[in-house]
Amino acid sequence: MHFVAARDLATALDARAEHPDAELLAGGTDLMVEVNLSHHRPTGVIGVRACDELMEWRDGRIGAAVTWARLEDGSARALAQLARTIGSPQIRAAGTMGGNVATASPAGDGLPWIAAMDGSVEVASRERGTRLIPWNEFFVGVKQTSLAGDEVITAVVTPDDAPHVQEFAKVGVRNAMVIATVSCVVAKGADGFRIALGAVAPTPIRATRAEEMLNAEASISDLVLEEVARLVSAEVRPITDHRSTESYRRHASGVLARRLVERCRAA
Amino acid sequence: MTAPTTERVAGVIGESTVRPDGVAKLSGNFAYGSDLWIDGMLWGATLRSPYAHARLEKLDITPAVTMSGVRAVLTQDDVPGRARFGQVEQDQPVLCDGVARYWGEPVAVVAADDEETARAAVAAIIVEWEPLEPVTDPDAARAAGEEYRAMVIRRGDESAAGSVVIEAEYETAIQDQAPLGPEAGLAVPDGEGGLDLHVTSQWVHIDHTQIVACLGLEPDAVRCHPVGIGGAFGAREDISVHIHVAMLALRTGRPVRIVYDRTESFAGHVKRHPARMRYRHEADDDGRLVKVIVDMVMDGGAYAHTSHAVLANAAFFTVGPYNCDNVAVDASVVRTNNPPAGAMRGFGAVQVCFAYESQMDRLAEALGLHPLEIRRRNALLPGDPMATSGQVVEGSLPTIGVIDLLESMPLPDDVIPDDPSLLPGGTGLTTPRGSVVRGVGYALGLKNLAFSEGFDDYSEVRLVLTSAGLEIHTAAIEVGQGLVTICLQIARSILGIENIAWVPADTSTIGSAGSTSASRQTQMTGGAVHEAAVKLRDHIAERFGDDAALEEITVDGPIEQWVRYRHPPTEEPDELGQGNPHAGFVVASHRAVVDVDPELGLVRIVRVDTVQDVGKALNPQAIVGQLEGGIAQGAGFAIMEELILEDGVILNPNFTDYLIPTILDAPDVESRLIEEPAHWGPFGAKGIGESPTISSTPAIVAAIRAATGRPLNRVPVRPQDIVGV
Amino acid sequence: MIVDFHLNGEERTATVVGWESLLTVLRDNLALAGSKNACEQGECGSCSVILDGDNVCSCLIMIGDCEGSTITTVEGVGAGDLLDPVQQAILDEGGVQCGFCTPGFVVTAAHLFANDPQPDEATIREAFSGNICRCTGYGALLRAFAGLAEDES
Amino acid sequence: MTTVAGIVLAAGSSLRMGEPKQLLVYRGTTLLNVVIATAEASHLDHVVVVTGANAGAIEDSVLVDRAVLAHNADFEQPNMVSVAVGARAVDADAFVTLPCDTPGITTGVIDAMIDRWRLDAPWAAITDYRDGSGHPFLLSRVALDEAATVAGPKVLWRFLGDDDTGRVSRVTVDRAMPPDINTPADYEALLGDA
Repeated sequence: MHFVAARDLATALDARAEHPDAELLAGGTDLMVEVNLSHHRPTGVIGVRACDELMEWRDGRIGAAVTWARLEDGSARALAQLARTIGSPQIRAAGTMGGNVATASPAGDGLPWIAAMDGSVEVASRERGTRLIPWNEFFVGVKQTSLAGDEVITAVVTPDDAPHVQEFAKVGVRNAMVIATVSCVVAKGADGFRIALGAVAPTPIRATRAEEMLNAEASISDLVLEEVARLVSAEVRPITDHRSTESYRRHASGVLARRLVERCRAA
Repeated sequence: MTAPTTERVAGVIGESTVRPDGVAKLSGNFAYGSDLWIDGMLWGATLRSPYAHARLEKLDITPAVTMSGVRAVLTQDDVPGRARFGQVEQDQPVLCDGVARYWGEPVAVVAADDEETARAAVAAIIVEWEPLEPVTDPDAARAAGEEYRAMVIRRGDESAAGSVVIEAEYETAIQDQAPLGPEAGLAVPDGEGGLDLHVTSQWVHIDHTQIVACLGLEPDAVRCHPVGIGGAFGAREDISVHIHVAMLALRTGRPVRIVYDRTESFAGHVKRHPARMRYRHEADDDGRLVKVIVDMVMDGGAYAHTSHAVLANAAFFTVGPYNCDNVAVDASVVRTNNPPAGAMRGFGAVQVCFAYESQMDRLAEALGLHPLEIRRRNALLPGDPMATSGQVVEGSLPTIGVIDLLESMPLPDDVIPDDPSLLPGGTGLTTPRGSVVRGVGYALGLKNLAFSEGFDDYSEVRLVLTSAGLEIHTAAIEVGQGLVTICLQIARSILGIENIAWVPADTSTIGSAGSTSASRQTQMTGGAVHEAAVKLRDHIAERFGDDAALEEITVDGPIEQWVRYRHPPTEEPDELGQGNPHAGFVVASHRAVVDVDPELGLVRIVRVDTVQDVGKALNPQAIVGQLEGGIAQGAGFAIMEELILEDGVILNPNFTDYLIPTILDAPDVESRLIEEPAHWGPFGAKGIGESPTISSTPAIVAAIRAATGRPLNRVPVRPQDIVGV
Repeated sequence: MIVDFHLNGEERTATVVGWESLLTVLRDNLALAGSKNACEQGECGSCSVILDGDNVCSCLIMIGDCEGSTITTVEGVGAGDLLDPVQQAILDEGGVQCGFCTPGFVVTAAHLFANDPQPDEATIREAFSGNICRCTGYGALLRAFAGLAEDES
Repeated sequence: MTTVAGIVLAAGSSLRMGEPKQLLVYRGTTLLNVVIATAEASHLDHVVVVTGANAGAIEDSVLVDRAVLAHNADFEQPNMVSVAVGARAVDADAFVTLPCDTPGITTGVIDAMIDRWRLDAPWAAITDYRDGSGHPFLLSRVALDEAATVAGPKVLWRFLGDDDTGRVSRVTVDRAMPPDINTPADYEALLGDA
């Protein structure tokens, strides 16, 4: 097996271009599960967890190899909140934002935050350079993204005007190491409230009808909050599976959205 | 590759002696089944059915046997002896006999030079299935007469009537033992047609009986050796890798090891029986039970395993630790295409406890009584007849004691915590303090001690006194519960010898110690050690006087003392379930405090307090360890642990989705012990391994009911059950 | 491929395909069976090791990515039968039953107390939230770690 | 002491079977591997496995403990060529033939042949079963060299079976002659007996 430990982006991009079959490896928390279950035998791997450019993290740009352990201590409030719910301390020490984005699980904990921030995924290839893909064009289905075969996810980028008031919540039936039944990020910026949800559709989604209704209201009464919950419950597209039911997920989506709007309002 | 042997540590009964295998376990040097290794060994792997019910249309192993590095690929045609195994009924094919009857049923086994080749060979086998309609509904199986066992219990007058009637139907889902150590075995051919099998087991002698029959060998050709066990909880009372790995070793003439991965482990051991229980309680105006009528069906899955005995436990403990003169129970355990069920901690007493304690709470509510008061009024005590079998309770049973002591324990301050990680939803930050409702619930649980219904239940021990000290030879299995520690303490207390070694014996060197299950080893093997030590002490005193030194006593060589220890005899009940099926009883009480977010249906179990009937506390620290660990499993069953099936296929055979409580979920526990000596066993000690798992679950559900007012007739309680969507 | 790393204070080399987990290599190639194989999905913590200062699940670390890494396993926490204080505390409080999770708890504890000698209870609980124990219900473990934190103060 | 080598004849192209009979599944592995294991379990000093047709697939799957492999590129030629190829691969004084399609030749039968060699070192020997004669044959080094000069098919049979010089010793085995597996029907029957 061919293993390239890329310490810089150029090395990673060269390897990606030259070994189109090679897998990208960051924290390994998704890829290695597949390997351990014998579902997958990589023929080549490009390790990026120690790639300088990808480990950079500054306002508005989170390098793809930044771990959840680092993000737990960040200033983006909802991001720090959600980082703390990912897996376990062991998983957070290894798992990265870029890995979460690349796997694109419907329940990926970082994804609703990106949606709420109206963020983009920055990708790069040796031949075509860097491009920014808006979140709703990047996530195209269950574990499906628009990343091209020669590209590397380099960062998650959020706009300069991304809201600072932001709150996260996640329902799971265990208090650690649990995959989200429903997750939700609500943010309040100059343009009003934004409501994003995870695990209730093939991709992270925004509850746009609820946002429009809420942002059209002059004041947020209990009645308005109830309407937010109702609209969010109607707008999500959850399934019934071994983790929960469609009806519970609808219900919990509305409750979480309502509670997070209240939390944002109080902030 | 040696089985765990024991360092010597000090301590007599009543002391919290540290466990002698602790240092090896803490330093990573303790050898578990999955750590076994012999240079040159082959690696085994298993092909399994992807369907719960399907006909094997084609099985072509050619691509596997012709693969480089593959040493053998065996199917049912290669089973040398009896084609089927099973503890009670021999109904399970060693390998698929043409029809797969549950998901994950073994079809073929491979031995290869390395693990990767073994897995690749399994994948290369050409197999074609014709899926058949699986039977997954236990009521339908019962209606079709597919019963492993049906029991009828009739006691008293069926026409008796109470003034208060509570009727409800309850359901318990499938709980998995989920021991952390995977199933594992290493078979080493002896060059004379036999082999040594080192295997994860709770009872090597019952394994041995089944293995030699299926291998077609004489009993002395196979020796089963205990190995280090990474938890058991019932999962290792039945055959897993045993026969497969032995067949591969005999066929290849090489040592072969099989270690299951987590998914295989979920597929490869029996589960707790799911149950549906229809209950009718009738009581008088004072809350005294007048009549209990129960109809229940348990799902035994595809093969019998220990379903017969599990059903008996469920049926005899239908009413719990309460008096009632008029009882009618109809109980069945049925054959389906769901995962085979068998032993799990509590063994049938868990399912009914959830139902009868829910019924008691409802009676209390209907009568305006405190939950503990209605239990006190009905408490089953020594000298009372069991509500079901009519067996008069012999020895100690402090039912009133566990109620009164529990009631006296202080409740925590009624303050919802500030730290969000201590609220329902935890660090998920779902729940503001203002959305939390607190509830308190109670439950009692009753369990039999050791095996029942006339089973010839014994444990053999051989003590060997040498100039170096004492050796305890036994085939009893330490699964982590602390049996070794207790036995050393017992021997030390009687003989006054500090240097005592535990020598795990294989099946060829000593008779059975019975199963490490049914809360029995403290009393059975502990009892055997006790009896042997007393005999040895008396023998020494007679020959050498009271003060002879060890060197003097053993001057002519080691002195041995063998015993086969039995508990008081039990009987098979009559056709109406009447008689004396049990050797003794143990009772416990639990009080749970929960914080609930009713709107999201999320629960945090704040604490569970317990009072345990222990007979005599031989090692208080070990007892508390059993109580806290058992309560964590009961808590798991109350709110998260469930195997989810679709057409008999387990959808969550992994630790990602089979959720076991973490340290953030497990409740704080306060324990109190009641010491009223049992009428048999060492120093009056009782086995307490199962009690904490039995009544903790209904106590927690009662607390959630108290907080939410929801009926919650099924465990585990899911968020949607609390929300009502 | 050949991978060199620093393991429990020694320079070690492993000849591997490359995609194997660190756990597999520790157990099968290097005969260090202390790290346990309970789930191989990062959901139990039994295989915890300290990798370049981080407590991680060795089942999720690809060996090809370990070139030059510094790794401490349970075998490197104490010195054989001479227990580290975290091990002694677990033993004394009865925090070992079947022991299969124990190496993971030992490694996580060594990591925690090296970085934070006096953790409060909430910190302790969160630090061990990736380590599943099926036997003890965690009470004895919590008492062991709380006692250690107290001893430090 | 003189040495005896077993030569497992596995070069054939299995025309009547329609697929390589060396690779037929038998007793959890291949037919050839069963024969090799039997040979290895006997008192033979050396075991040589001579492959020819389908050598690649056969050598991938072959399981040898102490046996060595030899290749007969001329596998369309009679069996005697394979025996000669096998004999060149080891240093021995006598050679025992073991066709890979006759798994019923047991370790005991092989050892009986070896015992005969040790007793009186015959020029050659043949096994007499209740119902006929057959493999294993034994050839001394002298006999082997002589047989190698004989041309045409069925050399071993013509050379040993039809020998009228009295040089061929008979080893009697009181059991039925083990069948050779040439056709799918033979294979079915073999599996049926198992």
